[in-house]
Amino acid sequence: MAYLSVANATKRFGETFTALKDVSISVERGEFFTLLGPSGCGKTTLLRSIAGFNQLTSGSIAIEGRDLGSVPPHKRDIGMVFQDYAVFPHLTVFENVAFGLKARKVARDEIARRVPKALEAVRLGALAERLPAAMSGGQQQRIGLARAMVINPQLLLMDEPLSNLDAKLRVELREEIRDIQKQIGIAAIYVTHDQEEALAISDRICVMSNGHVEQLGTPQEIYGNPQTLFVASFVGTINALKPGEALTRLLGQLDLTNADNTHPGATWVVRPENLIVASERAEVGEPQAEITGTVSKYTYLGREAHLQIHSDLGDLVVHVANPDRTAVQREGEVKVVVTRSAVLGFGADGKRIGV
Amino acid sequence: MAYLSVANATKRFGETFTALKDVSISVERGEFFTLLGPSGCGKTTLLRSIAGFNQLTSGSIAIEGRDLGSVPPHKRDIGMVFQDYAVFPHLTVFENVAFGLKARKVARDEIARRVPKALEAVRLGALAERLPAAMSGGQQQRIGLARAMVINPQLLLMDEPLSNLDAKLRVELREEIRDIQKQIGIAAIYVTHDQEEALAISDRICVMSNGHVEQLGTPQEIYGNPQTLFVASFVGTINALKPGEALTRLLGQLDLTNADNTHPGATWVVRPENLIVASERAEVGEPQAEITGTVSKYTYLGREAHLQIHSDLGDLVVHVANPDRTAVQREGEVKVVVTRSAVLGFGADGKRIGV
Amino acid sequence: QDGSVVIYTAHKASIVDTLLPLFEQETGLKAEVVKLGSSDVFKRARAEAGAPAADVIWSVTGSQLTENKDLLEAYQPADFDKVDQQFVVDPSWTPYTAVVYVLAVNTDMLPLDQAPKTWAELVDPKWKGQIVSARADGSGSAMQQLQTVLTVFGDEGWDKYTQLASNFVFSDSSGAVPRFVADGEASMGLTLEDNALEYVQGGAPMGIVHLTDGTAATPDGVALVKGGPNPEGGKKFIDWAMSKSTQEKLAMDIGRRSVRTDVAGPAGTPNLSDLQLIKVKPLADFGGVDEVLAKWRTAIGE
Amino acid sequence: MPRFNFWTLVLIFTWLLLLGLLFVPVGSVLVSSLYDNAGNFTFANYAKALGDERIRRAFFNTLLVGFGGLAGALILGSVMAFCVSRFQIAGGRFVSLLAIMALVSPPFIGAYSWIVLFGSAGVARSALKTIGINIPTIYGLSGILIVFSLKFYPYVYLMVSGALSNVNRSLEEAAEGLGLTPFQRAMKISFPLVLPALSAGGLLALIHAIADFGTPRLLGRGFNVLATEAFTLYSAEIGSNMSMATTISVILVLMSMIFVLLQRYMSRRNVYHGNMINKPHKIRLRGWKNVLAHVAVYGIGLAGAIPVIVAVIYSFRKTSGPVFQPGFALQSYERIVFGLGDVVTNSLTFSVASVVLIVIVGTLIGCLVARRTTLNTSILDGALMVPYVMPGIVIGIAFIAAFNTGPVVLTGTALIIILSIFIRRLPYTVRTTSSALRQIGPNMEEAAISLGYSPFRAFMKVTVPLIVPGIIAGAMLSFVTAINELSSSLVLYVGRTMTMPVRIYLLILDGDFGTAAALSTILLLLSGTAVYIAFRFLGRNEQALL
Ligand SMILES: Nc1ncnc2c1ncn2[C@@H]1O[C@H](COP(=O)(O)OP(=O)(O)OP(=O)(O)O)[C@@H](O)[C@H]1O
Ligand SMILES: Nc1ncnc2c1ncn2[C@@H]1O[C@H](COP(=O)(O)OP(=O)(O)OP(=O)(O)O)[C@@H](O)[C@H]1O
Ligand SMILES: [Mg+2]
Ligand SMILES: [Mg+2]
Repeated sequence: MAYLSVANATKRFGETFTALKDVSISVERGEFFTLLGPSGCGKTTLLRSIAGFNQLTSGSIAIEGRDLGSVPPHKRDIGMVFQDYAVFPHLTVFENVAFGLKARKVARDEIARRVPKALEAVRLGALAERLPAAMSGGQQQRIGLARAMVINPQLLLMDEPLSNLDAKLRVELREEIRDIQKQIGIAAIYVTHDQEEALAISDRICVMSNGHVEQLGTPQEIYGNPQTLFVASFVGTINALKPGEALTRLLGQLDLTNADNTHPGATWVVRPENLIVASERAEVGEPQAEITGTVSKYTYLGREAHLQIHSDLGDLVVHVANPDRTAVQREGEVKVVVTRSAVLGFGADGKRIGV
Repeated sequence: MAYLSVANATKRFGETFTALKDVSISVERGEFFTLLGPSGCGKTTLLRSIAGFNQLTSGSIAIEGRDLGSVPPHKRDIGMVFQDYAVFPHLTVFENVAFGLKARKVARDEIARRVPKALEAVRLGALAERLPAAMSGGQQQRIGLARAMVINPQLLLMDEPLSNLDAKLRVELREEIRDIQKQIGIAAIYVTHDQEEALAISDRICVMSNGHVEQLGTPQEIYGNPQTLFVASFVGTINALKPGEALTRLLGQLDLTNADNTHPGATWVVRPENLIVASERAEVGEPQAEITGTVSKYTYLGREAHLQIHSDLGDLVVHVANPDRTAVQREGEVKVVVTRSAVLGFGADGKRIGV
Repeated sequence: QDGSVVIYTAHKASIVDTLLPLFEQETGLKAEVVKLGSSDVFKRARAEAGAPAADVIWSVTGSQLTENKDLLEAYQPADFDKVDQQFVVDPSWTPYTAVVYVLAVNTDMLPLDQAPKTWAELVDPKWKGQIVSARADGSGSAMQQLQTVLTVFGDEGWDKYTQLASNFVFSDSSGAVPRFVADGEASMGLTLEDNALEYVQGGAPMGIVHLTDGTAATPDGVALVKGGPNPEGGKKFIDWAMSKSTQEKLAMDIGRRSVRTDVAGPAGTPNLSDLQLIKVKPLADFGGVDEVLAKWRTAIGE
Repeated sequence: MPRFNFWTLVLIFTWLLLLGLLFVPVGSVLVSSLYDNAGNFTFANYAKALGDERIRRAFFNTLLVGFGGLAGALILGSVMAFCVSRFQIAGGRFVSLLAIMALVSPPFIGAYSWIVLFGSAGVARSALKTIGINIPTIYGLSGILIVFSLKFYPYVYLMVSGALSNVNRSLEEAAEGLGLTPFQRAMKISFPLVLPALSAGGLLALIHAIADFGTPRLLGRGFNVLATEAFTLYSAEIGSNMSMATTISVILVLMSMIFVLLQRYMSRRNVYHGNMINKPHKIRLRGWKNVLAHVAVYGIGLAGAIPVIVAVIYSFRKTSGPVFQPGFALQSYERIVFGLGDVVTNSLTFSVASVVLIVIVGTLIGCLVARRTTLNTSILDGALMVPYVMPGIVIGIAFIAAFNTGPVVLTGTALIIILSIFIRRLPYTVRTTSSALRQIGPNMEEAAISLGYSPFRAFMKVTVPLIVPGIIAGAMLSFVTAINELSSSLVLYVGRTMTMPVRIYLLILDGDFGTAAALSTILLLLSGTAVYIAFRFLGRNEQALL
């Protein structure tokens, strides 16, 4: 049985606005579970409901089968990182982090041991005696994170805990979070708007949109096998191929005509990194096709570059890895190779077309 | 002459803590200028000084050569996006955005035209009549952005304006920002913790650390030609090669022995994406070497995968593009190719070694 | 303006409302009244001494008038010869009514026949906590009673008063004494006759005892303010206040004792001549205000 | 810079105001404590006061009742504020109304009502005795403390509940998430965060408790405090000693000033900006907790309103002379009908006029003090505390002395009463405004400034709307206290300018409790209506008043 299970959670604000629609998820002990979705899709609402700060309109939440409906938040043994930090302004950094430990009657010397460790973990060791008002946004965010982690809660709820940190620190901290979480075997629910982060850190991801669950699965499943058009376009980027003669011909070359015919109004997409700017064809043993177009924009991104290519399948974006090492054509006519497995189809209802 | 110039700006908080040390930057009209740096390095402090909300301890700020020292903030014609949003809680979304226009005595019908446009731009068109209290974190952040952009200020200051948004929306919105900025030819200073974003969007980037400027340059310069070890490691990731016999041998193979000898205590690094897991050597006409190691960790990230490889040059991270399309070895012994230009050397003072 | 007289008074509102219309009718003058507590009248007058606003001070304790005679202008009203001379103290003011000091008894708690009749009985420790009194350092009437005790007992005065004081509970003002008695907060109270009379007439379970070993009667007075804006009007007012008709009204309708020898006391009260009135010795005889107050504090145990 | 000019003008204006209406008049009175009766300069009064055993005891008693009353007011006020701002209380508005009504307890009637109920022959006490419960009388120290707690808790309640409803909700949730029970959370997070408001409310309670002489005089039974000493010396018909009374007043004022400065020192370091967006929810309690919360809130509210309730009931009792008779009648009302219109009109015009002045001037000064912290404004802030702690009667006397002759003659006018109320109540609005302002982070204003609003306009457009509830609450407090103002108007009134409290006071002096109660009831009705209108005015935001 799942450690935490949310069943058919619905939350209405006021009369009309439904922030959560029939959401069901379950999280195992030791699992790192991520809520991913666009701004305003209900991630915070769901997290707050689990913590007990929001009353669900309907549905239930249970930990180890025990319904939480009547358990007040302070008895749920959760650690929560708030989107707006919620750092106690009247306490120093140290006192902020020690706060939850004191509530748990942890011995003084153990507090004196654990707090500095937690502060080190979030790289705030040197600022222990400061008051939050004299700290930058990212520093305050880290106080909130240390405060929630130090108590080793049964359930760690994190609402965009790293949004104001640089990539370097983010990577370091999420490794810390993961390590601690795995080590003491607690369940963690992590809210992020960052797809890459979600893919990198999660055991499972729940992609939400507009208050409902779009897809629930491992990072591989979410990225590699998106079940809806929304997931495909939200996690990673896609090129939607422009319907028309050119598309029909392409699908023909890739042996997909059948699938297209049985799904009127289908959308066919391909990920930018699955388009290969190359003269030679890929070597894999599957159908492939060539698209010809002209480069209309070149964007340099360090480890990779993006080419925007104008073709009769629409404007296509192509990601090129290591632009510094490989000579990339920045202008003029190019050829782009696409393989059959790189092309994903979605029906008019947004659901994936099995091929 | 530069449009905005900050000269030798120093800001001390209290007696001891120096948040800005002798910072000098200049921004041209129409330029998109980014401040990039780790949490707590002084980005917000610099931005607030430019806006006039912080008094510099020493140094000066001028627009078009006119010193701003005695110009109060409201006469500086700036649009500012605050890190903590600073949305007016008593005004609806529409009123929030219309706020700055009213100060400029913009006609009522023009307000009625421009505000909805700005709201559309940040994808909040449907929520115009809501109060901020009923909105999610990311939505509030977008109100702040729309509010600052709609007034077409001479100087747009943005403090992590997209930190709470998902990648998709971030990309969309930063394109919007850029478009508007270029179109009306204003200068923009953008604070971000996101290296990729900085590289993607900026005309020039100023990398800060600990209150001082590390490097100032175009994205290419920053990423491809980092002048300090800090910049190299902060923008993108690096593998620092473990000093020892293996390193000496490698540098020998790459014709770098000389440079190493003249810089005692130097650090040699290579970017993960410049390491190639391959059987065949790269075709470029420069010295290259091979490192042998075993895979110790494999992380899937969608468009790419990270391999951690244990070798006698230390643990190396290698980025592999398109792991779904190419067969990546996930275990056992691998060979990694490195070229001479991929290896960057930094002296004991952190400065780049010219080779 | 012309024809209007400004009067500062400590009279009750109800009395003012009854009497003043008569004044205005009879004299054609307009009266403008500022009603204040008896001690506030002079505070006010003194603060305004530079440019006095009042013409007349009406019905204020005689001792206070004497104390502040520098603010007053001597005036002898028309009927001065009819005033009982025992109440005349100082030429700066004219006695207006006589105040008789009595013991009020709550007859529900203490039937009148069991109530003490003399100061000597009141001293008995069995009345501990049963006698309400105002504080001598706040209320002029309480001071009068103190002086009465001192006068009655002569050399033993302070001892007796000390014993008496140990039976006291203090009220916040002299006006509150009969209310405390009427409410049953204590069974007896040292108060003024007219105050107690009001309660008796109002139907409260209250009886009045005139102590037989010494009852004090002191005058309230009326006086002209020095440098007031309308001295002529002020004089007319004093004449009116001392007139027989006004004094009769005062005694009959309001229940206060007249100082005129030709006006009888209020209904239901013994004649002044039937009471064991004593001539209370002035404070100066006991060492002056400060010394008396100091001794008083010792006596009440503070 | 224009902002500099505007605020500098306000600053200069304020200093002139204080100079003209406070320092010059009051200073001359206070200086009189340094002269003996013969007019020689001397410290003898102070030496005497300090050397006097009795005054020393009064001094300690003052501290005792001050802090005892403070403790009670803090407990009652914060419990009530917490329940009302965090839980759904049926009839929450009514409770607030009760608290405000408790402030309208007309002078002297309050303590008397307690005696009526709990005196030796008190109605409630006797009733309890018949069912075998013996409770002690209300007299003595414990009685004073109970009455003070119930009398002054509304100050704490009004200030704290406003602040509590501005605390960032996430902070409380964070604490709860970390495992604190709601009670612990309130103690460790909620109250520390509203400490400025809590201490401001507490200060009001403390200052009123040490300045109140009516209650100890009536209930003390020999328990003396500085205020009663001063009052006795001042008001004694015999042996009154103005300069000694002033000396004790000065001691009292100095003592209050120390507390004022202490409070300012304490709360200066604790400025936490609320988050105006993420405001706390009110929880619906269930079961016994719900019952408990309601019992607490209504218990405190009703107990505090007892004097008022007694006064209302007594106003309808049948009377004969000063004596209450069984049964009910409208006699008391009939007796006040004569001339009622004048006093009502006077009371209303004076208090409305002074409140309008207070709100305008007070808000400006409050902002000056909260937002432009310079040495000058800090001194100003301190100076403004003088009328706060100055006994009204001293101000009244000073006004007469200053405005009876000389260049400005105001005695006998309505203006002098309005000005005296104005100067006495001004600090309240300055306080409430500046404490409301301190709740709002400067970032909102900065946002507006960045959008091109001058600091002044940014302030008007953003900050003022956000503190309007605070300002209105302050204005209401001022109104309620202004319409009840007695001590200075008593000295300043003339026949034409008599106000309701003055008339009530005089009726009480006459022992005419029934009539006084009737007039009090009308006063109550007026105050209540004003408060109700304020409620309606804030209609969509009932939290505002809490
Ligand atoms: N009022 C203050 N008093 C003392 N130190 C301060 C104050 N405000 C900021 N600091 C310190 O100054 C440094 C720079 O702060 P700043 O807010 O500019 O950082 P930042 O670069 O914006 O960081 P972040 O990305 O986390 O927002 C931080 O180390 C912070 O702790
Ligand atoms: N109190 C409220 N009343 C009405 N609607 C609300 C309220 N709080 C949130 N919402 C709406 O509910 C939706 C979900 O909000 P939520 O805060 O859960 O979003 P989120 O997924 O956390 O977004 P973000 O990434 O921007 O923080 C949003 O569209 C928001 O506008
Ligand atoms: Mg959110
Ligand atoms: Mg910052």
